[in-house]
Amino acid sequence: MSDKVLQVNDLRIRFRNGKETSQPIRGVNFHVKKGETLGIVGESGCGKSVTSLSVMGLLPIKTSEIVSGEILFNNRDISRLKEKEYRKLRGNEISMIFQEPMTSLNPVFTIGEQLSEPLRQHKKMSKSEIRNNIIAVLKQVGLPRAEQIIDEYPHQLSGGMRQRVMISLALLCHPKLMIADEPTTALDVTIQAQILELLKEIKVKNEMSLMLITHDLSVVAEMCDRVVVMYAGEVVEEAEVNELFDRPLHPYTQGLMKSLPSNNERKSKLFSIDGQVPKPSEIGEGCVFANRCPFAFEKCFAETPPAFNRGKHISKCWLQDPAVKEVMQNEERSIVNS
Amino acid sequence: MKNEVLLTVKNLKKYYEISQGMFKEKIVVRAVDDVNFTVMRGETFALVGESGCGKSTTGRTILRLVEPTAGEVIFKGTNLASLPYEQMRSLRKQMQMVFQDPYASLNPKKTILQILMEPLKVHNKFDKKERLRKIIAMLKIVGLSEYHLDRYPHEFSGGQRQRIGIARAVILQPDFIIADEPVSALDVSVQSQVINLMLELQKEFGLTYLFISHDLSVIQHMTDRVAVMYLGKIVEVADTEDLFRNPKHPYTQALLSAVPVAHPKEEKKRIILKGDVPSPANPPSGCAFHPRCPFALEICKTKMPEPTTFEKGHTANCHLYIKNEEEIEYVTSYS
Amino acid sequence: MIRLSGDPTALFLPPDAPREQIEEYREKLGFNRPIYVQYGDFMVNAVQGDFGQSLRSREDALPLVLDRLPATFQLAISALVLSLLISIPLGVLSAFRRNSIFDRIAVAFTVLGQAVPSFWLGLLLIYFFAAQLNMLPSGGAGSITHLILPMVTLAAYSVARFTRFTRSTMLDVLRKDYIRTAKASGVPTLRLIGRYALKNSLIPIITLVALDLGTLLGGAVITEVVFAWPGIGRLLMQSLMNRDFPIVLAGVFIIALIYAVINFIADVLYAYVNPQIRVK
Amino acid sequence: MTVNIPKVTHTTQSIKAKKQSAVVTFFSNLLRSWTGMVGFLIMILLLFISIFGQWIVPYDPLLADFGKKLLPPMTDGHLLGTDQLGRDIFSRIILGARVSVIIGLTTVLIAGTFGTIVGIISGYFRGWVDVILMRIVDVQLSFPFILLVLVINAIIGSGLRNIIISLAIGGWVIFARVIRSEVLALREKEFITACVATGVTRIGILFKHILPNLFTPIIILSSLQIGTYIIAEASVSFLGFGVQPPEPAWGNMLNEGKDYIFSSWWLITFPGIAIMITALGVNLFGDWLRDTLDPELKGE
Amino acid sequence: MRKNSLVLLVLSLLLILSGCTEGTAGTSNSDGDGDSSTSTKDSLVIAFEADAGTLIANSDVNYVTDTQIRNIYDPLIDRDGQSGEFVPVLAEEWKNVDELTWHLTLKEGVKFHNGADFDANSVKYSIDYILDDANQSFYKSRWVDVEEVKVVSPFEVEIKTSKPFPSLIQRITEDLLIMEPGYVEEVGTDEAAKKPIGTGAYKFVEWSRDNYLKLEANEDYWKGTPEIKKLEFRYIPEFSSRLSAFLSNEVDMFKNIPVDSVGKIESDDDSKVEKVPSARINYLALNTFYDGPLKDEKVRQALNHAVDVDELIEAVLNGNGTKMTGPLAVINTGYIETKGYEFDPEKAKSLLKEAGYEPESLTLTLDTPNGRYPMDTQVAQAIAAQLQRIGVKVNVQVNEWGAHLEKIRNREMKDMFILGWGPAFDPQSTIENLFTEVAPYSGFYDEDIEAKIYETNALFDEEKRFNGYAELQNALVEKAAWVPLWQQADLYAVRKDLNFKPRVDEKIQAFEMSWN
Repeated sequence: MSDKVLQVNDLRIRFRNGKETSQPIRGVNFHVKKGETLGIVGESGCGKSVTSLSVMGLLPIKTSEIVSGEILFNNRDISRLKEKEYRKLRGNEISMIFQEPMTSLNPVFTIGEQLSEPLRQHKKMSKSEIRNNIIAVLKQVGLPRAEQIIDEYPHQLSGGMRQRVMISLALLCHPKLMIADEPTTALDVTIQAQILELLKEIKVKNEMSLMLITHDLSVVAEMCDRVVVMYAGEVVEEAEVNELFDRPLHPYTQGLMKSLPSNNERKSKLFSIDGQVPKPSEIGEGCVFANRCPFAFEKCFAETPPAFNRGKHISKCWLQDPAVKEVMQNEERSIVNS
Repeated sequence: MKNEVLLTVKNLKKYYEISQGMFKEKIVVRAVDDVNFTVMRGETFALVGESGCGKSTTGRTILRLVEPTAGEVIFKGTNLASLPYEQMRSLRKQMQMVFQDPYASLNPKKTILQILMEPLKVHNKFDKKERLRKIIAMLKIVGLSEYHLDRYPHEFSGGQRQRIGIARAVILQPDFIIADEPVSALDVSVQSQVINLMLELQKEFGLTYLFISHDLSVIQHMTDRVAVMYLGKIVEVADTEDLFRNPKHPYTQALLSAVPVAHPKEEKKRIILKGDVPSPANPPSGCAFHPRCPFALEICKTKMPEPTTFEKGHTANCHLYIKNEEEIEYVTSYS
Repeated sequence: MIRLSGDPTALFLPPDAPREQIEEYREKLGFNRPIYVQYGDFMVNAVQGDFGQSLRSREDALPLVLDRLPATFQLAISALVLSLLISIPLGVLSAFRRNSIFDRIAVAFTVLGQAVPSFWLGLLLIYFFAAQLNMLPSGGAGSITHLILPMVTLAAYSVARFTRFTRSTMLDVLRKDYIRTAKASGVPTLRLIGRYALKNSLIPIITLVALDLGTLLGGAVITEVVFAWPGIGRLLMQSLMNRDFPIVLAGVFIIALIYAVINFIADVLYAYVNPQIRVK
Repeated sequence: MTVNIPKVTHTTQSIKAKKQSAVVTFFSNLLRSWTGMVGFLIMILLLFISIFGQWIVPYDPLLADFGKKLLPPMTDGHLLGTDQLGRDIFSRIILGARVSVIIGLTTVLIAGTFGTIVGIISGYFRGWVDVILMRIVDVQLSFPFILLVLVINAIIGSGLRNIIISLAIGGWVIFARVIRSEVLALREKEFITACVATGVTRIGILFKHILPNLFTPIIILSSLQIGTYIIAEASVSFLGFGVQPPEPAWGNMLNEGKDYIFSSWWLITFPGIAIMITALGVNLFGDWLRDTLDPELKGE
Repeated sequence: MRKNSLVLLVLSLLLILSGCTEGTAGTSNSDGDGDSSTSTKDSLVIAFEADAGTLIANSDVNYVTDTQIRNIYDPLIDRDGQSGEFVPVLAEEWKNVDELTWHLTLKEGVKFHNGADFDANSVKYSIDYILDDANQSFYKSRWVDVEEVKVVSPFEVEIKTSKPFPSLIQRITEDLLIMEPGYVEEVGTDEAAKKPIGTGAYKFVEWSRDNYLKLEANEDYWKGTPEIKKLEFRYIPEFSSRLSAFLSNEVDMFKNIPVDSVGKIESDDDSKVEKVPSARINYLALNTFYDGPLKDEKVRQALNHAVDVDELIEAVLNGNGTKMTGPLAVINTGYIETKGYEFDPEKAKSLLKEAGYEPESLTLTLDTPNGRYPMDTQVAQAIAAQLQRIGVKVNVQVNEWGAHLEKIRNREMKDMFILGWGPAFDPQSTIENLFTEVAPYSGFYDEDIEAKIYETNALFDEEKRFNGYAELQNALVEKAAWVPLWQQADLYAVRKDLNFKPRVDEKIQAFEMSWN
C-alpha cells in the first residue's frame, strides 16, 4: 500500500451553525497514488472543497468536526493531528492552491514576503538562500522578471501571474501532494491552458501527486489519471479517466457528461438532469441522486446503495448491483446510447 | 428569414475616463473601440472573448444602459445611440436583456409577481386581468408555477432565478434579447436546462439573440454567427460552424485551441499564448494582439489591420491575410 | 454665524455703562449691521487668517487659540495612544477567540462603553479618584497626574469603538482567502495574527481612527471643561459663554483645520500600509 | 412545437415558506437575540414613561421643598433622593426621559428626512448638484459633531426647540452621506440596470426600486443615531446650553448636580445611569436591527 | 524588512506624548503641593473660576481680572477692607478745588517693578489710557466726563471734568490702577497686556492662559516686603474641581463657595470658611417696562408682602446672606434704613384684589440667570413656590447669563427678573443705573423718581446729596420697585493657617495675608 500518498477512508464531517448541524461530507473514500493526478469532480455544494480543506486541516475549528473516518497521509492518520503538528505538514509535505488567485494573496505583503513563509517555517535557510530559492521557483513556474516580481505586490500582477505565484508558493518545499482547488476556474481560457500546462509539467518535474478539484469535466479529461465523482457529499463513482469517459456507470456521471454542449449535436436540445441538488437537510435514506435519477426505482429511495466494484471502476448505484443487473438484463438502461 | 437586418452596430465606441488624482492626466480606457457588426432577424449572434475584452460593455452600450462615446446603433432603422431618453425607453419593449448574475439582477425587495408585472405596467401592455394571466402563462413556460408568484428572489435557486430573469425579458415579447453570460454562473446540469429554455423560447417567439459569453462550447452549441473580441475590438466574424472549423485570426485559433479536450483520448494541438491580455487603458500599438501573437510581423506593431473578407461573410482583422495565399498557408500550418 | 444669541457687549462693558456707550461699542464691533453683512465680512477676513480680536482681552483671536493647541494635542494624542494600546490587542484577541467568555466580556464592555456619556464618566472618575480616594487631581494641568483622568475619560469612548471595530475587521480579515493561504503555508497562529491579519486590519482601522479624531476632538471640548484642562475646548466653552465669538470661530476653524491635517496624515499612513495605493 | 417544461422539485423549504406577517417575523427574530430583546424592552419602557411619566411620578418634579433638600436615596419616600432644591430625583428622571425621547425622535425625524432627501438628490442625480451638496457635507463633517451642535446652540439660543434644531443641523450630514452612498451603490446594482433595460422611467426607478431599498439603511441609521443625539443633547445641556432648568433633562440635572459631587453623590449618579441605560438600549436595538435587516453585515 | 507598523505608530505617538508631558510638567514646579507640615511656607495658590481677560490695567472691568491685577498694580486710593472707607495709597491726599476741578497729591519715592519712578506722569498716562479710544477700555464710559489731567508738579495732578463729577473719587478708587508709561510705550500695549509692570506688591513671573498666573513678591515694595513670596492664581472653572483641588491642598483658597458646600469645608481639619457680607446685592426686579400687572403699584407691593426673604435666606442660602429692605446696602455711603414690607400673605392677597386681580388667576413670569449669583435659579424657584402659596402661579424661565442681560437691556423681560449689582458703595451708581428709563439694566421707571434722581446726582453738597438719596430710597421702597433680597455673603474657603480677612470689596490682596 506504500504507493498511496493519501488515503481517505469513510470520512464524515459535520458542520454546526448555531443549533443547526449539517453533514456536507458523508462517508467519503478515495486515495491518491504516488505521482498520479486524481481529479475530484462535482457541482457546487457537492463537498469537494470541504474534502480538500479537511485534508489540509483547514476546516474551521469551531464550527466543524470530523465525525468519523481517517485521512492517511503516507500511512499516518492526520485527521486528528494537533494544530502544531499539522503545521509541519502544511506547505511542506502537502500544499494547496486555491480558486481565486485575486484574493488568495495578501494584498499588503510583497510576493517575496509571502513566498518566504513556507521556507521560514519548514526549512532552515538564511535570508539570501530563501530569496534565491524563491527566485528559482518563480522562474520554474514561468514568471518573467522573477527578480523584480519578488519585490512587487500582488495587485501589480495579472490573474494568471498570481496563479503562478500561488503555484510557486505551493511548490517551494517540494511537497509530496499538491491539492489544486479549482485552480483555473477564475481564469480565462487562454490563461487556463497556460496554467494547466504548467501544472502538468511541474507535477512530473517535482515527482509529486496532484489532487485536482474541479467542476469542469474537460479539465479532468485534460489532466487526470483517475477521477472521483462527488455528488451531495458522497463519492458516487470512481474510475480511471478513460474508463470513466468511455463507460460512465452512475446515472449522475452520465447525465453530467451528456449535458455538456460539446457532447450534443449543435442546436439540438441538450440533455439535462432535472431538478436540483438536495439540500443537506433533505437527505435521508436512499440514494442521494434518486430524486433526479431517470432510472430510479423503489429500492433507490429506500436503501443507500453501497459501492459496487467493476474492476477498479467503482460506482454507488443500485443498477450496478449484480442482482439488479440480472433482472434488467434485457433492457440496456444506460442513457449514453439512448 | 435570415435576410432581414435587425440590428446594425457601426463604429461603436465606449471610452471611460479614469481620474488619476488632481495633477495626473486622465487615463482613457477604451472598453469598446470601433466595433461594427450586424445581427439578422431570428439569428443568434455571439460575442465571444476573454474577460475585459469589452463584450459586455458592447451589449450594454447597444441597449444604452451605458451611454456610447461614439458610433451608431441602428435597430429596425432607428439609431438608438442618438435617441432621446423617453423614446429610447418606450423602444425598450422590443429589446430586452438577460443578465449574468440572476440574483443581482432581481430586486430583492420585490416578489416575482411584482418583478414580472413591472414591464407590463411600464409599457402599458394588456389590461389588468390579462396581465396576471400572461404572467402565469409565462411562469409556466419557464418552468415555474403559479404559487411562486408571491415569493421573493432569495427563495429560489440559481437556475430558477435565471428562469425568472428570462421570463422578465420575454414577457414583453420583444424582438431582440441581449443575453450577457446567461449561463456562466450556473452549474453544468442547470446550465443545460437554461440553454434548452432559451432555444425553445427562440423557436416559440422567433427571438433574435445577441449572446455574450466566454464559453466556447456553449457558443458552438447554440449560436449562428460569432464575433470574436479582443481588447475592445472585433478581430473576427464568421458563421459559428465556419469559425470553429476554420478560424482565421491567430487569436481565434489560440482561443479555440485552449479549450480543454472533451475526452481524455483526444489529442489536441495547442497554441499556448504568451503572457496576459494587456490593459485596455494602455493597448499596444498597431494590432493589439501583436505582443502575444505567434505570427506577429513587423507591420503588426505599427499598423492597425483592416478586415479581410473570406467566403460566406467570414472576416478577420489580421495583416497575415493581406499577403498572398501561399504565405498564409505556410504560416498557419507552421503552428 | 457671527452674532451669537446674547449680545457680547453686555458681558464686557461695566453694568453701569450708559446706553450710548453700548451702542458705540456695538457699532465699533459691527454688531449693528445686518447679520449677513457680518457673516460675509467675517468670511472674507477668516480666509485671510484674520478672525479679529477677542472681545474680552482685545488680543488677536488666532494666537490665543493657538496658545491652547499644545494642551489639547497632549490630551487628545495621549488619549488616542491609550485607546489604541488597549483596543487593538483587545479587539484582536476578542476576534481570535470569538465567542469565548473573554470575547463576550469584551463585547459587552464595548457596548457599554459606547453608551456612557464621556462627561458623566469624567464626573464619576472625579468622584472616585479625586473626591473619595483623593488619589488624583480633579482638574487643571501640570503634572502627569493631572493628565490621567481626562485622558482616561477621553479614551473610554474610543476604546469601545476601536475595540469593536478592530474585532469586526479582524474577523473579516481572518475569513479572507489569503489568511487561508498563509495557513496552508504552515504559518503559526501567532504570526498569522500578529503579522498577516493585523497589517490588513490596520488599513480600515487607520481610516476609522482618522474619522474618529473629529469625535475625539469634540470629546476633548467636553473633557477639557469637566477637568479644567487648559486647551482649546475650554477656551471655546468660555468664549461661547462670554459670547466672545472671534475666539469661538477661530477655535472652530482651527479644530477643523487640525481635523483636515490629521485626515491627510491618515491618508499618508494609509498609503504606507496599503501598497495598492502607494504603488500606482 | 410545444415548449418543454422542466420539472420543478418542490423542496420542503419552499412549501414551508408561507408568508409570515412582518410583525410575527419581527418578534420571532427579536426573541432569538437577547441583546436585541433587552434593547427593545428598554426602548419600550422609555417610550412608556415618556408618555405616561407625568402620571406615574410620585412627586412634582418641579416643586422645590427646601426642608427636604439633598436627601440621600431611600429616605423619606424619595427612592433616589432629592436634589439641592428638595425635588424628587426619581420623578425628575422620569420626566427627563420625555425630553430625551422627544429630542431623540424629533431630531432623527428632521435630520433623517432632510439628510435622506439630500442624499437621494445627490446620489441619484449626481453631476454638479452632487458636487456642491457633498462639498457642503464634507465641510460640515470636518467639524466635530458635538462642537458644531454646541456652537449652533449658542448662536440660536438654548431651549428644547433650539437644541433639536441644533442637533438636526449637526446631524443631517450623516444621513446625506450614508444615503448618498447607498443610492450610488444601488444605482450600480444589476437589478437597477435591469429596470432601465425593461424601460422603467427614471422616476419609477427612484420611487419603486431605489427608495424601498433605502428603507433598511434609513431605519438602521436612524436607530443608531437616536443614541448619538440623546447623548449629545445631554452633553450640551450639561455644558449649560441646550435644555434649560427647571425643565428636567438628564444633562442639566448633571450640570446642576456637579457642584455637589463631594457631598451628594446621587445627584450625578442617577441621571447618568439613565442616560447610559437609554443609550445602551437604543444602541443594542440598533445593532440588532442592523444585524437582522442587513444580511450583508450579518457576519458581525 | 519593515517592522510592524503598528508598533512604530504607537512608539512615535508615545514619544510625542512624553514630550508634551515633560514640557508642561517642567513649567509647573512643585509649588503649592501639600507639604503642609513645613512651617516655612511662603507661597500661596488661589483658585479662580476664570482666567484674567488681560493683565494690562484699566481695561477689563471683570472682577476676576481686577482682583488679580490689583496685586501687581496699585491704585491711587483704596477702600478699607472692612469699613469701605477711602484710604490713600499712591495718592496721599485729594481735594475738590471747584465743581469741575480735583487736586491730588501723590506719594513720593515709589518705584515700578522695572525701577522707573512713580510720578504725576504715570497718573496722567493711566487716566489718558482709559480715555483713549484706541485702547478700547471698557472703563471709558465711566470716565467720559473727565476733560483733562494736568501735571501740576512731579507729584501733583489736577483733574478737570467737563461737568460736575461728584463721584470722581469713587471712580478713581474703583477703576484706576497706575501703569508705567515708559514701559507701555516701549513694549506696546499688546506686550504689556501679557507682561504687566506696576508698583504693586507682586511682580509678574509667568502667565499660562486658562491655566495659571504666577507672581513673586516685590521685595522693594514701598509698603514693605510681602510675607507671601510666591503667589499663584490658578484657574479652575468647575466648583467641584476647585473644591477638590482645595481639599487636596493644591490650592490654598478660593472664593464663592456654594452655600451647600460650606459644611463640607468647615468639617475639614485643614480648612476654614471666611465670610463677609459683600457690597454685591441681589434683588428681584418688578419690571415696569413690561405691560402687565406689575405696572400696578399695588401688585408690586403685594408681591413684596408675599415673598418671605428670611425664609429664602435660611432655606436656600443656609443663612448666608444679609437681608435688605431697600435698594441700598448698609455698606453704601448713602444708606438709610428703610421700612420694608412685612411678610404678610393675607395682605398680599387683599392688595391684589384691590388691584383687581384674583391671585389664583394670576400667572407671572420670573426670569433668572443660571449660576451667576449664589443659588440664583434655586432662589427663583423658591420665590415661585412662595408666590404659589398665595395662589399666584409663576413660570420660572432660566436664562444663560448673556441672554439674560440682553433680555433686560432689550426690555424683553416680562414680569420679574433676578439680578445682582455690585460691588456697590456709591448710591448714585446703583440708583441711576437701576431705576431710570434709559439705563440698560433698569427694570423700573417712574417719572417723578427719575426727575429726583437726576436732580440728586448733580448735587455737590454732601449733605444735600445724602438727603436726596435718602428720599429716593424711601420712595423706591414705597413704590415697590423691587423685592429687595439681600447682600450676598462672600464665602471664602481658606487654609486654616492662613491669615486672611475677607474684604467687603471682594478684593483679594495677598500682601495683606500671611501664613501662621
